[in-house]
Amino acid sequence: MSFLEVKDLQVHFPIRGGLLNRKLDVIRAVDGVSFRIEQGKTYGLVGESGSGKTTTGRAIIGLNTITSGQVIFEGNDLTENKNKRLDVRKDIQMIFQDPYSSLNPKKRVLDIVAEPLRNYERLSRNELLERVVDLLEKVGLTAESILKYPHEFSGGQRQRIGIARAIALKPKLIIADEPVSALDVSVQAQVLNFMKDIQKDLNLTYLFISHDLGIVKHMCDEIGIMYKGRYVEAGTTEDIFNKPQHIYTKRLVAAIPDIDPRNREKQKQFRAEVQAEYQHSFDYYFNKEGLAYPLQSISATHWVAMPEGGS
Amino acid sequence: MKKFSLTKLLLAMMFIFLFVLGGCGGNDAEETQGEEDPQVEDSEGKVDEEVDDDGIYSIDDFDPIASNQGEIIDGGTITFGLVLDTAFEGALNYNFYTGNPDVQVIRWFNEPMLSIDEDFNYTQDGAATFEVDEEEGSITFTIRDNVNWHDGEPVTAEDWAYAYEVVGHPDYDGTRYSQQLSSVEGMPAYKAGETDTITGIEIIDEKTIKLTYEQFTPSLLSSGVWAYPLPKHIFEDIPIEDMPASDAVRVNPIGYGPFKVESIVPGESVTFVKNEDYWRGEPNLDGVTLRVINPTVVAQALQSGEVDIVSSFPADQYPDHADMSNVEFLGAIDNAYTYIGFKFGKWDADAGEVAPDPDAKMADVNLRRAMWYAVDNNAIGERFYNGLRWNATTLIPPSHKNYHDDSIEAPTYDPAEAERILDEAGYIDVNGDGYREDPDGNELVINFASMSGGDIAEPLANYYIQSWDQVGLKVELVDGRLVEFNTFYDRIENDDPDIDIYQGAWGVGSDVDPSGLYGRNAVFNYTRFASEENDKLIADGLSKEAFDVSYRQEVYKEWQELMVEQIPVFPTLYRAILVPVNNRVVNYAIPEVPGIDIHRHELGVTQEEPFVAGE
Amino acid sequence: MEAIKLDIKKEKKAHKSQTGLSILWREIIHDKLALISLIFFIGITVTVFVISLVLDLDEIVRVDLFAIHEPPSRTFWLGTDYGGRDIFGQLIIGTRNSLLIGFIVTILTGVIGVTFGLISGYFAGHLDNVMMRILEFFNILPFLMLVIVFVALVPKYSTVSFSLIMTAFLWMEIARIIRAKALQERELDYIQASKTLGTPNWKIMFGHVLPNLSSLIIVILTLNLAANIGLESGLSFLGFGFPEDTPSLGTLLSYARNPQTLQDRWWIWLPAAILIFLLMLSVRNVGEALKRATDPRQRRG
Amino acid sequence: MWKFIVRRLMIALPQIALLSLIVFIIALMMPGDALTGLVDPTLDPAAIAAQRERLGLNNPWYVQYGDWISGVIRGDLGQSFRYKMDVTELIGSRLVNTFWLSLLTTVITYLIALPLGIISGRYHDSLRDQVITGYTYFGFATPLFIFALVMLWIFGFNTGWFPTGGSVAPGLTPGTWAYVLSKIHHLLLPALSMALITTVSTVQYLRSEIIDTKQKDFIITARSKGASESRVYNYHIFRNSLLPISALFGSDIAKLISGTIFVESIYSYPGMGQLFVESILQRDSSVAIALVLLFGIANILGTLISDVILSLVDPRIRIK
Repeated sequence: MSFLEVKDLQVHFPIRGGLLNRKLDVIRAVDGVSFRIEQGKTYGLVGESGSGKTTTGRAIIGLNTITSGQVIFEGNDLTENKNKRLDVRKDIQMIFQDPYSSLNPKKRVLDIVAEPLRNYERLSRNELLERVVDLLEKVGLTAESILKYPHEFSGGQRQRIGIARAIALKPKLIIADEPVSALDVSVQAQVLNFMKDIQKDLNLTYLFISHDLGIVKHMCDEIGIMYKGRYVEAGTTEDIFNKPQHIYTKRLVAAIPDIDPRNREKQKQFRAEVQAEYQHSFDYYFNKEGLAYPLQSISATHWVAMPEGGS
Repeated sequence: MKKFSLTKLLLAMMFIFLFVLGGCGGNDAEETQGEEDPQVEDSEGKVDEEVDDDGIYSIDDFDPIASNQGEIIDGGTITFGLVLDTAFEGALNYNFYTGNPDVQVIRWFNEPMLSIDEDFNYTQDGAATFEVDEEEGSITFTIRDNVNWHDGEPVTAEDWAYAYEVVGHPDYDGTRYSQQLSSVEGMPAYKAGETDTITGIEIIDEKTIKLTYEQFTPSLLSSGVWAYPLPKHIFEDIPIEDMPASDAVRVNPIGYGPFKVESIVPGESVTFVKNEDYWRGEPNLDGVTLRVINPTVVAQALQSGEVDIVSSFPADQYPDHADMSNVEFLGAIDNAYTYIGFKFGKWDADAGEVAPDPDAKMADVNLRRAMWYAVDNNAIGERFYNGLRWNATTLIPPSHKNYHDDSIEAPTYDPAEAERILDEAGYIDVNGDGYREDPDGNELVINFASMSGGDIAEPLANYYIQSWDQVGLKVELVDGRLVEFNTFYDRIENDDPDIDIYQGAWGVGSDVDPSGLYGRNAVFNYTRFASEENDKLIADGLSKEAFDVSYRQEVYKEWQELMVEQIPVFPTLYRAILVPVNNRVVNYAIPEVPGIDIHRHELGVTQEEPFVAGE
Repeated sequence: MEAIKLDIKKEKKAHKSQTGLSILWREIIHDKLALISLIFFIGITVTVFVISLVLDLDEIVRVDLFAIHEPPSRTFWLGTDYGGRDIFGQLIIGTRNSLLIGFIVTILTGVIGVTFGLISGYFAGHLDNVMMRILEFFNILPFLMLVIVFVALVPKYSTVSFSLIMTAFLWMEIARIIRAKALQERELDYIQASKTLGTPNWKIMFGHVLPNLSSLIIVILTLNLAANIGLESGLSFLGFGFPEDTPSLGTLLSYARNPQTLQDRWWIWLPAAILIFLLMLSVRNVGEALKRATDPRQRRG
Repeated sequence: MWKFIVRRLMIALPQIALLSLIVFIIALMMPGDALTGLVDPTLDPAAIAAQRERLGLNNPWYVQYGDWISGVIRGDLGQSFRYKMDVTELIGSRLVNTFWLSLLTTVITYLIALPLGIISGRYHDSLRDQVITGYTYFGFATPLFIFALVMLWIFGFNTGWFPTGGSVAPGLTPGTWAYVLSKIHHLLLPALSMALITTVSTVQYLRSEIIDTKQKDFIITARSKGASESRVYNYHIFRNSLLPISALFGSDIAKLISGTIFVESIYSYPGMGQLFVESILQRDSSVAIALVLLFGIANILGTLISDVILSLVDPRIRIK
């Protein structure tokens, strides 16, 4: 039994219109996604914006309605009924992309971090205070912070508050939706490293959603690449970065900037190759509607979306 | 015949008109819901009105006839202001109108067949003359030869009979089917749809009609006859139920009066031109313009000469305008009174008579008398109405000078006496809350209904409550606010148990017979009071003996005394009518005053333009 | 922990200064007109409420036949009306009643409108659709006429029933604005975050979204207050006001329908007219200043 | 486009249906029924009961509603208790008067609002603007009824320039010039009183709209391209600011309705507003009910029109 298993997840958004405001069509934001995550690992979900990665994350935690498919968390099917979802909600938490909008500007840090505790645990005022201060210290903020409002903090500090809030209930799975993309590059590494630290401390599992392969490479054990709601490739970090199979993955990998000047030439060449392949073999990798084919296993850990019978 | 209840009831209604105190809102706009047969006016003292130092006026200082004796110029037109804060309804026919405003319009172009003298009795001066056959109980009317409709057609006996056929028809849904019609023999059966002909009506020739009555009473000859012919040649093709809304009533109304309708702006104004063929002679004026004028702007319109005459003038505005230089104020005693009524029981519809309840809250005459003693109507008249209304004593107002008995001693303001009566009768404050309890020691709260409308209505009602409060009676306004006119009468008529006492007003018809208001079988006997003495006196007043005036006077004197003793209601105020007239107008008399030998065709002006008040 | 607790109290003030409400307050302080208006308004409110505690209503609305239409004098500071009743007392009580109605209606419409708008905007989707149809329906009702109809129908007519009738037809504008704001707000991540943290919807709506709309609500309600104070007087003027033993500014004004009163007895209606005028202006001045504060482009302070 | 209009209509129709239902319920709550006005105490109670039965007044409410609504659709609004004539006919005569009053008021409102709003917006913070803003400022705080009363007082009575009541001078023949002029003469003062107050919000709206537009990019672009100042205002800014104003038109209908109720009572102008107040005061419920229904429908059509205008002006609205 996997820690988290997503089976053929579909999330559709209706397009309404016409005289009676009927459902005319659907946007298939997530169109048959399956993956599993092992406990304690970090799973990266990568893709350009609109690829459905964020929707996948939100669907797992319940912010988006699942059209079909299953999300099985520690053996419980979260899609089965709502009550069960409530039970496991405290085990799954989320870190949001924008630390500015994800913290209620009218609330003090104390209230923000205490929110999940108040929902799930009956604590006295002092216990609560203690816990919050504890959490803040864990994310590297001082106890005085609790009476401040979000706008009094920098972006990085805010994201730490967001993390403190997310870990308050000692969750098992954290869905991190582009946790650092809104931050300055200088702060990014700091936050990422900090996330890694607490992962070890708290035995956390991350579903790490990002469009930045560089960060994903740094953070993740396994990676899934999404394009237009479907997987194009999935595998270990090793698989993806060293043996990209799908042309889409290759292009992503090729686009990673490499600061090492020694590799510059090699990089340039690789890019040119990918570009060339992309030009002539696009139709091979995508079906008529420009969508990816179903995944096919090419190794025990590596899957690629290929037409039937492709290599 | 004597099919009692219904007939009697109708009889009762004969000389009454329901008085509407400030019915259509605004300034005491008085609306008579009935025929306009007014009363006599004693006006010997032709003193010019004088302003007392304290701003209190007396109706004795007014005259109902314009004093202008100037020389009448040829032609000219005047403007008549119909004082109303709404539009007039526009049912411009005696057989179909519902409210007094319409009558004010109709009077200019039509008139009843019969005229009356100052004792309310029919005279032989009208458009028709008559002969009475007391034995047979019939009257034969002869229409004058020169009485013609405005379109030139003669007014015929058939037209007159036609009015009876239409108003008495089962399909007729108006409000004019009254005692005046139903007392004619065979009328009730016709109304019920049992017959197609009315046995009591006989057309003798083109101009002669004979009406036979089921019961011949003294009341008949004082406006007991429906005297409003309906031009058959115009109406016969219109289905009866469509008549009230027809053009013949609303757009091109027709009559045989001194003026003809030229044009109508619905609800707003009517222009009249003279009817050269008027049977009394050609009118002096070329025409008359009638327009609705809001009570709030009457004074200004008079000052500027915008209107020459108005239908009535709000009494509360009088003190400020008494010295208006370009008009003369005419005045007369109104044949009406306001009163406080006590509820005694319910109307028994099956029996067609009132059913007094001996256990009613107001059943104790001492309580009623004390309440009469507790209010200071003189002060109300002087303070609220500047003397233009004054303390009333009996239920026959002084406008009926032959019947009003001013020697009767009615209770007047005396709070100490009120308290004494209450103490004696056992109304004592036992629980110390400042209010008296009833003789059994139960809490006594008297619910008082009063209607909205007149300007003074609200403080007046509050004043009464205060006065009763002062003698320890707890009186509360029903619903905590004044009740709108229609709702008010709805509730009073349906004997709403939430109402113990109410303030109302009655117009007394030209005949003094009170059976329609206080008779056992009268629906309008809103208090539901009845007593045997009362029944007897009312019957006596309508008996054959009562054709003798002095006998009748004696009966009604006794009846007035009885009412002061038994107090089913107590009258509060008598009132004056004020009508300002521009100084250029000659030969105008207050139309509500009967028996004045001045007719509208004689109306004239002394100059082309109205006088304007000097600054 | 004791130390922290103390800190909470101490620091509360220091940090509050950055909230929305304080911005509103700052704007008013900076706008002299608004400040004067606010002081005036509060002054009038406190005055009438305090004085009316001392005044005996029964005595004021007592009809006195011997003091009808008295001009202002030492006994009757503002003269008397046609029932001989003291105008000054009526003015005080009347202002209190009018303000009270204004407040009640404003608060009730606020509560209903905000709740309605919040629910509609927060849940969006089908519920929003249905609720918007309801709101639109209320919007197309001929407000004034229905109020008049109900006023005529209600048997016991009091400040409370009057306020309820008014409220029934006046909550829509607030609901609409709040709903639009809530629709925007619900898309923000902090709302999503609260959901993932297991906070129930009602708590998110009232505990999280509502505080973020607070300054907006204050602005709308202030501007509405001015309009609501005016409404009652209009109805009284048409003859659908309170009985005279419940004086209000509208009843006093309605006496002006009598031409004599309008021309010759200014003391009856003019003070009430001026007071209404000033109250409406001052409330509006405050409201406009608050509105500026919520619109950063126009902010002064 | 047509799709939007059809959709919008499909919202309006149930609204009208619901409105009629509510109006009907109110009618049931009102004291008295179609018979109350007709009942004569002399009539036999049994006959009255039979009449009630015949008129269907004893039927369950939904049957009565069906009867009533089918009458309404055929244009039969019942009988006025007071006027004893068909409500349709009664209202018909008043409708014309109110229509002209509303039309003239609207015309005057915009005649005032457009120039004032434009001047105020164009030269904002100038003396001219301050004068205009001052007017709107005080106009806002002045209750319509007080203002109308004062206008009547000054221009009706003291100067005598305008008539103080009615809709036309007596004795004129419809269709003649004198008749038309007299109508306008009677209309002018009420319309002006109403317009001077109701225009305030439109002026304010236009002003802020123009000030807003002034700072928009395309205006700055137009200016930088060397367009003359008057061209910028007349062509760009005015056009852009006018469109939202035209959409306000629908809500103006609601304002007009309450406005006519006040103004018509003050000027004794025989229109629907005055009729309404009368009918309520006298419990002429069939008339009152019919008027509520008609004004409600007018409101619905007003919002419909303004939504359509808005959608013409701003295609984004349609997508909603």
